[in-house]
Amino acid sequence: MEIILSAAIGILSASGIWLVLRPRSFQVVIGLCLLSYAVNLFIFSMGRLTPGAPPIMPKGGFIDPTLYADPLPQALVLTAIVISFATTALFLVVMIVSRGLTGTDHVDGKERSQ
Amino acid sequence: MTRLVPHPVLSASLVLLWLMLTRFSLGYLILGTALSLVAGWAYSALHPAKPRVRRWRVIPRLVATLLWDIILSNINVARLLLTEGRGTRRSAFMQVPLKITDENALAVLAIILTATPGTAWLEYVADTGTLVLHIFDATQADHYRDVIGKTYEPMLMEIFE
Amino acid sequence: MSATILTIALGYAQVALALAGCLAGTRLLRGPRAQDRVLALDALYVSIMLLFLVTGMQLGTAFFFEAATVIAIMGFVTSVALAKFLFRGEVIE
Amino acid sequence: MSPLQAVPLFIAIPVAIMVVLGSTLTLIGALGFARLTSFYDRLHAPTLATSWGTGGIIIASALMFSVIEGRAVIHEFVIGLCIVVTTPVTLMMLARAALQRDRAERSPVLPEDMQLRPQHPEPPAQG
Amino acid sequence: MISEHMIIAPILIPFVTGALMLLYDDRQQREAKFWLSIVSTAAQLLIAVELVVRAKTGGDISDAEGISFYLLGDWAAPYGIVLVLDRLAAMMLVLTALLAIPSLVYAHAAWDRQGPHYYSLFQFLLMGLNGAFLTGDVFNLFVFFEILLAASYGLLLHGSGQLRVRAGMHYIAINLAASLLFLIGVSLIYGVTGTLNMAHLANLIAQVSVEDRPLLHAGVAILAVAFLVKAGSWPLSFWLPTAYMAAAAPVGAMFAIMTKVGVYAILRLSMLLFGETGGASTGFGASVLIVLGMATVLFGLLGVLSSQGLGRMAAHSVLISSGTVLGITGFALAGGGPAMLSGALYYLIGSVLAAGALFLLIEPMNREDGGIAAMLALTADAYGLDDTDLDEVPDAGLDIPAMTVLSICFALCVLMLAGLPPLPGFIGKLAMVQALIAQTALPAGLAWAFIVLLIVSGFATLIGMARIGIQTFWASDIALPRVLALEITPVIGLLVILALTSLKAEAMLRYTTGTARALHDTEAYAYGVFATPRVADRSEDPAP
Amino acid sequence: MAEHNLFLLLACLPFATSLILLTLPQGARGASSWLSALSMAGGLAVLFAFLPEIQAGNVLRARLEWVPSLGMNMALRMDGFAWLFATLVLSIGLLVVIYARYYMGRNDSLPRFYALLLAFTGAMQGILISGNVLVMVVFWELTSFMSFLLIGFWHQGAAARDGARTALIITALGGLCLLVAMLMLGHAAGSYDLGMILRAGEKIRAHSLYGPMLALFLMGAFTKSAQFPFHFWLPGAMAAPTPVSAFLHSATMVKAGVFLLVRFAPVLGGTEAWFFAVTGAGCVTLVLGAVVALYRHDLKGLLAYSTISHLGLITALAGIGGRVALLAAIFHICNHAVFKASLFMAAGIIDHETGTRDMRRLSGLFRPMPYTATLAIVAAAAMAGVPLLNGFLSKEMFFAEAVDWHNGTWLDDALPYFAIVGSSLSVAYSLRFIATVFFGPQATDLPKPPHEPPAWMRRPVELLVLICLLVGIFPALTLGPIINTAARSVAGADMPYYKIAVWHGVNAPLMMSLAALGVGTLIYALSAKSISDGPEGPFLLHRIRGQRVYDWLLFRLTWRLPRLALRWLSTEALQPQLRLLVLTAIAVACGALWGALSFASDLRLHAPNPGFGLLWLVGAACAIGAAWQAKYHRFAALVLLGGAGVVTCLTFAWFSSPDLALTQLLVEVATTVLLLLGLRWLPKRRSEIAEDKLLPAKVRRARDLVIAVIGGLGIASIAFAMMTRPLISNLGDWFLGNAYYEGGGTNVVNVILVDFRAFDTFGEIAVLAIVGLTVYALLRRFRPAPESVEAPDQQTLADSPSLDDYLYVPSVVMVWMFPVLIMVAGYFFFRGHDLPGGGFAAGVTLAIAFLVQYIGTNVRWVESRITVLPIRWMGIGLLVSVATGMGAWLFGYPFLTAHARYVHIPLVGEVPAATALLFDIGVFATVVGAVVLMLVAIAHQSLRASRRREMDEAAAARKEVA
Ligand code: NA
Ligand code: NA
Repeated sequence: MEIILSAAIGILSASGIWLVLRPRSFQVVIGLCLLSYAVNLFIFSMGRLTPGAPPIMPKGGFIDPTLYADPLPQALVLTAIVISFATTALFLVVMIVSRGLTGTDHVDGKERSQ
Repeated sequence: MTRLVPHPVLSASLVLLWLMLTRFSLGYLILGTALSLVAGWAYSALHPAKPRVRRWRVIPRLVATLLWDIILSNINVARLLLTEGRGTRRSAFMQVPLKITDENALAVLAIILTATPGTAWLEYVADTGTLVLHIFDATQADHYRDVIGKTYEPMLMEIFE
Repeated sequence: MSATILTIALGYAQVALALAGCLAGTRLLRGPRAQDRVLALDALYVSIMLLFLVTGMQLGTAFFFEAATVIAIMGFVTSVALAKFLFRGEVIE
Repeated sequence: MSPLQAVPLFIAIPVAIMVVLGSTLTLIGALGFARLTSFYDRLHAPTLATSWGTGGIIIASALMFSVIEGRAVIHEFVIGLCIVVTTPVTLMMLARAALQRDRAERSPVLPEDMQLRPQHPEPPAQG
Repeated sequence: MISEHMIIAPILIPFVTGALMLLYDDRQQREAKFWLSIVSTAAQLLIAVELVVRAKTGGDISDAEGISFYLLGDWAAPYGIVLVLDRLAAMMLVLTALLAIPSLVYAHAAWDRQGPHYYSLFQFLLMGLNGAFLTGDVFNLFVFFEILLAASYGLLLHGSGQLRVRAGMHYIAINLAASLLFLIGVSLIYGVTGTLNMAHLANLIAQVSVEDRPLLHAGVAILAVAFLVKAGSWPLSFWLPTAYMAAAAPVGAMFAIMTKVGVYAILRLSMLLFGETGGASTGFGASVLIVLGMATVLFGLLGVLSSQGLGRMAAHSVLISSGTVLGITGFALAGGGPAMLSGALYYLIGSVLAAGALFLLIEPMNREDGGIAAMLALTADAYGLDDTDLDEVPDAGLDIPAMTVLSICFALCVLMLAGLPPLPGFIGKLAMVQALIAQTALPAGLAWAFIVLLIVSGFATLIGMARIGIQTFWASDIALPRVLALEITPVIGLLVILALTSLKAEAMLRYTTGTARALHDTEAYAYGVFATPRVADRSEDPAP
Repeated sequence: MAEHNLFLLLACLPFATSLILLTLPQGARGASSWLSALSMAGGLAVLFAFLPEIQAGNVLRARLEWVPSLGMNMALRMDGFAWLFATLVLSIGLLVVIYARYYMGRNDSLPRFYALLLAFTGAMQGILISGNVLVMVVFWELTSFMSFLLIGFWHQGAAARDGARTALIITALGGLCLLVAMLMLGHAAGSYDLGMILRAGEKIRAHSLYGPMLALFLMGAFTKSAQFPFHFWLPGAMAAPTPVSAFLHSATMVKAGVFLLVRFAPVLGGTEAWFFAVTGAGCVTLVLGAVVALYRHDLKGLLAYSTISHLGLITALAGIGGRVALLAAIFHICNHAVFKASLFMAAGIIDHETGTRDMRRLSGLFRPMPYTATLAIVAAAAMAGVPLLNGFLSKEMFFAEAVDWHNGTWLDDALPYFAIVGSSLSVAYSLRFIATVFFGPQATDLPKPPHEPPAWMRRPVELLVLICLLVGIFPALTLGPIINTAARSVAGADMPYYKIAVWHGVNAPLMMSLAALGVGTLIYALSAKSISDGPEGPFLLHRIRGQRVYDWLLFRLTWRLPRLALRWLSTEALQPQLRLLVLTAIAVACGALWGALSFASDLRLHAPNPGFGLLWLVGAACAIGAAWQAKYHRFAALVLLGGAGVVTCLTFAWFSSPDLALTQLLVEVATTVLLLLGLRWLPKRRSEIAEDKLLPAKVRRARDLVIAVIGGLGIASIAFAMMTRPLISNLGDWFLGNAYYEGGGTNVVNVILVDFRAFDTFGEIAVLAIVGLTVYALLRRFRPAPESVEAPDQQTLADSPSLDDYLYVPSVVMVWMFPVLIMVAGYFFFRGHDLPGGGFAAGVTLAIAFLVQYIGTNVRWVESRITVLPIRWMGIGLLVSVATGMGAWLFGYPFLTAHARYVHIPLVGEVPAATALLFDIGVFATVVGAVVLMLVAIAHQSLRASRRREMDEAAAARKEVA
């Protein structure tokens, strides 16, 4: 599983990086989304993988923390998801506003000069 | 009462939905009721007119027919899909003039036709009352025309109009 | 015995659903038209929702249920928005 | 102890059957979806998953968890209900979009009588 | 009781003000919003001053050599999030508030009408800045960074327009990417050490195993890249001049402190983690910081020389100051001793205030005829569907000898940024150079190279600014611009503060020296957090 | 004590006066000149009060603490040298003030002029009397700055601006060098106190930094005193009003440089390096300045180069550094100040009264202005070193030093020749000045008919010329004692009294003087014609002018080169910047990990699940597909992004994070709709970009692909290394153990979010609110691209059904979903603390519920039925959450301290009641507000566009009717 997940993180990041380096603003938006998936998975994986044991506790009794998934990275990812949602939205709006003002969807607001 | 619970049926179904989602307890019931009231008001803000359901007792009959139809068409379509390699199947477009015009009834009909594999609702042209369907197996065209026109449409008209 | 039966059945179901997801995925990638991709995404959503349920059964936990519910209730919003965009060129007007 | 072992055999068998049925139908649907050649044909394929594909699995799930938890667990039916209610919306909106695009392009996929919207029998006279 | 919660006030006051103003009507109650903002910011200033006093003398809640801690949610460190007030944080809080008030007043001249919700965004920016300075938790730092960034996006784009939107897009894209790096870094640190609390990290770092240490270093290094972007370090700073230049003047003024947040984070974390108690990691990254600092100064210097407009030049001068402090941080990390850090901190205060003042001067200095109304009309609603915002064209102009006042203010800014006497720029550079000459721990060549760069950068600033100043004040024969009292008063205020900074240099240097020493001595910070008792535990003890 | 205060008064008086002057109105000419003159006179009075002390050889001190920790205090120190110099400055300053009162025109603001002049005087005086070398640098830079303003006083002219800027740049550069030099000096001497440094000469000369110290010090001194090759700023400075020139060239500014050389000669001097550098530069400057002076046609230009030449002489003396040499240097400083001030004033009078300074036009002025001519002739004679005038005496002393003093170097041997050449040229240009301006035929084509100036404009010149004569004839009676005191204070108290006499007998210096007079006359006689016809400079040399070299260099160094460098070193395009960011991150990570990254010896691996693997095949393919399609098939990319997203959700769920799966799914829906809403405003790319197929584009893509692959590999391997490491004890363990007992909830993630780390959540909702506001604000000013203002293509098709028709049936179901989604939102909200869900999930759900209504119908339909005020929701949400947090204060707990307990309600039983729930309500409301605000703000653009279309159509229709 670890191999699959790290490969997944790698592919998501590589696609994201490639897109972020592209000249069209929409490509950058998609790239940022892919990168945020990759980073969320990355953060998540920092707590190591634990299938089938969500950090939802019984009411009372002793708890062996090694049996449950690490809740902290999950909480961090939740915050990160929210923030990246917000910032993606913002970037998107800036993108369309820029498209309107500059007449091109190139990230520099002008086509590459020859 | 109407002001408080503008859509009693809706609110009741919502409470039921709530109880399905959670587990039954008095606390949940109270909470669910409160929420369903809020949801009911919200709905009535959008849709002050109550959809009138005239005959309740038709509903179980409709559901039973539908379930049976779904099973049959599942088998039918699965078989066709698996044997399609033989290339005998043809699909077809067909137009069905509808008598019902109530939008709720139409929605239910759409649900029925979609839940039944083999028929796909393509478009309903409101000003002509024509329904355009796509059917997976062209040979079944008449069957579907019958089912819609003679089974479901009357039942829906009974319920809604 | 029952555990064995269930394990086999659920294991099969898992692979079958994943495969279904995969097939939807190929359509998602191949298209050819935009409507095919939207339909494929919808199919992928459903496969994954079913996979959630099956995996939940396999592990004996109900914790997959919320995610499945969200897909069931809200998955259509994505598809509807995409479809409306195809039809009208804008989502909200 | 795996929770699966707590399921008695007479429940386990129907559960297994339903699960296999549901997933198989879904798989068949997906197979068709991948193989069918026209969009309108493909439109039918996922409904296998959203009808009895989903149905089988939610019934199995409800059955199994009811037994494990010793009470009626029916929240799965919410899923079923929602799928049944929302799938048509998706499909009909998508289908109509496809229809419109095909009509605009005069696509050969559509037969001649489908190239135009069904017209009103007597077009309303201009006032 | 109030004093116990004073530490969190710099975060909550702007938050509450910002949120409250969302309930106000944006147009009819703008005046009220302005006054509310002023009151809020003034309160922040007062509290920040009080906190400085506390940091100097030791707090009354828990006293670890002047460092006070605030356990949020009453959870003991390292489990909960903790706010840490030390000399450095307190100083930055005061600086923020000092910059904010003039900027606010200035904005009221016209800029707040360029778009909706200016004051709320402004307060949120303050919240983000203050939070970033106060928090003692790495992930919480991320959150505050995001707050201040989000607010800065909003403020940068305030008023829209092609230039701003284009610059804003670059600014946002790069900062989004940097935020992702931030997350990667933080999570790697958590993965290796299992903690997010800075003090806890400082305690754990010496014990990290040999196999884990490279991963930890990678995490911190990636984190540092995120900070370096904010700090405007070369080669990650090309976006900065355009963005700062494009921003509305009062926003540009606030941006003067934005780079310093990045510098602050680097300073804070590197001293805490890789200071003398860092075990095998001691001094990690010092040489990189020195080199980057020098490269940044060089870049800023070239930029100042080659800029045609004052805005770009001001932005590059911000880079110079940022690079200077970065480089000195590197030196301090490499064992250069607290004296130069003290000078750098003092210099930072002066350069932030001066850059702020300069940004406020840009627009009045370049104002063509048409004045503010024309500027507002330029950004009015595109469709003409909404009621225009031009309901109240400002008319608080005072008939002041604009050129004279403007030129004096400009000259003072130049003196400060070029490091010429008698302003703090000179004293700060003097302190740094003295310490660099006197230090023995570092290779002399590097230190001398840095000294030369410091001097040359000041000189370049002088050349560039003199060029612009001569062009603006001497060579142009346009009529005197009309300058509003609301615009010029904040500038004068900032310059008065600068003058005081210079006059009270000794006291301030004493403070910064204490700050630098505290930064070098991580023990008080690293262990103080854990000694702070929860209220719940305190109440269980029989009260003494 | 009184003395101390007087001393401080002396230091502050000019600055204080300057400030007062600044507040005077423009027209206050009389008041401002009186005030300035009184200030100067007051300073002089103070100085004369100090005279007895000074004569007694005492050093006066005063001290104000400024930055003691940096060794920088306002320490004032006055010895004989400083006293003499200060007196010189103030007295000439007084004369300049008087002169300027009549010289400056009606349009000039005299108060401002005097304010600058006094501030400059104060700064100059500060250099002289500061007792701390750092403070000296402070004043040093201040003189640079003030002289910049003075030179540029008539800034309407380009020459003034350029001259001012050149002066500023050169002297400020020197000042910065001097600063470093002083820092080194202080470091070597262990103190910045001038007295201490003056005593630490040996230590300093032995210090390892002596070389650089000397170089930097001389940079400072030479730039200020206009020594070759930094001389060129001084002629440029004559663009200043003449009173300023008179002041700068005589007693101040340039003299600050030589003051410094003389002052520090005992400390830094005495070495060969010093001698060669200082005397060498001095000699070159002496000759070169004189040569150029001879060739200038501009009166002030001649005087300016003469100043340079004389400064060379003083510098050469300082380089020699012996006691007598220093005394001679001091003496010449005074003499030069007197005659040069008078000459400049005379030149100013000529300029003022004739309207030109060009010696080719000026001629025969003796007749119309005989008094002025006489004065100028005497002063010029002093400059030429004619006996019985002061210039003669100090020059004689220079000759004596050149001949008598030896250190055995070649430069030493060459000194007499330099001296003779310099002096001869000095005679020549003085002669030229006198001969061309005052004699010959009277010029007729002058801009103004020449006549004598107002009497008070001449008085200062008269006084100065009188001094020239008095000192020249009775040196021992006039300046002798004080010059000796000054020299003693520089060279040491044990220096014997040097008697300055007019007549030393027939000796080598006298012969040299006579030779110089003769040769000089000869030179002028031979070259007069060719000079006045020739270019403004000696043969060939006029082509290589310092100013031009400087301009060339300055332009290259401060404009062309930086711009070029920046073009190479930076970029304004986004892509390279992002590439750099990625590369930097890769580089630092590699730097930390290269050769050091190790995987755990016992890999912690879970057996791969085929289903999971299969779905990630889809996920990865979707990611790559999205990357592939995003350029031309945005819609496809968007759908593929959705595919990758849903597989990511699956992963969260699979590895035990139901909350994450839930939230990610919800956000996914919102994001997709958002992107779609945005896509409406990105017009289709009509044609593919031709350039894309070309090789450079391919190379760029290949390079980025490599970067992307490396980045992906890197992050994947780091992730793998971390995931397979053994579990460590961490904060998560504590949260697991304490969530229920301490936080009162079983869903640990939620307890973390609303309790343990609620502060993060608190910040997170702030981010959401801010972004919501920003989006809203930005869209208020939205101008769509022209191509997308029109309704989308689909809507303009001939056979297109209306929106209502399209949504006729779907909208029914979508409206049905509204209450259902509200229930679901409530469901997520209330179970959050114990099970997956929570305020955020609930908020997004409710927002989607609204969204579905907007999609299912249209904006007007929805908004005529329900009013959502998203900004209100946000405001209230934020306030609720902060109020909950602050509620803890009432009970004496810190912000956000949660309180959880079970409340017993009859019939219902135990109900959990936690303040965290209240906090979550705040989160919920904020999220609803922010998400709805963003979606609706974008959605409204379509409405605005269509409203605009409708308005246009209506207008067109009206037009048609009319
Ligand atoms: Na169907
Ligand atoms: Na939650």
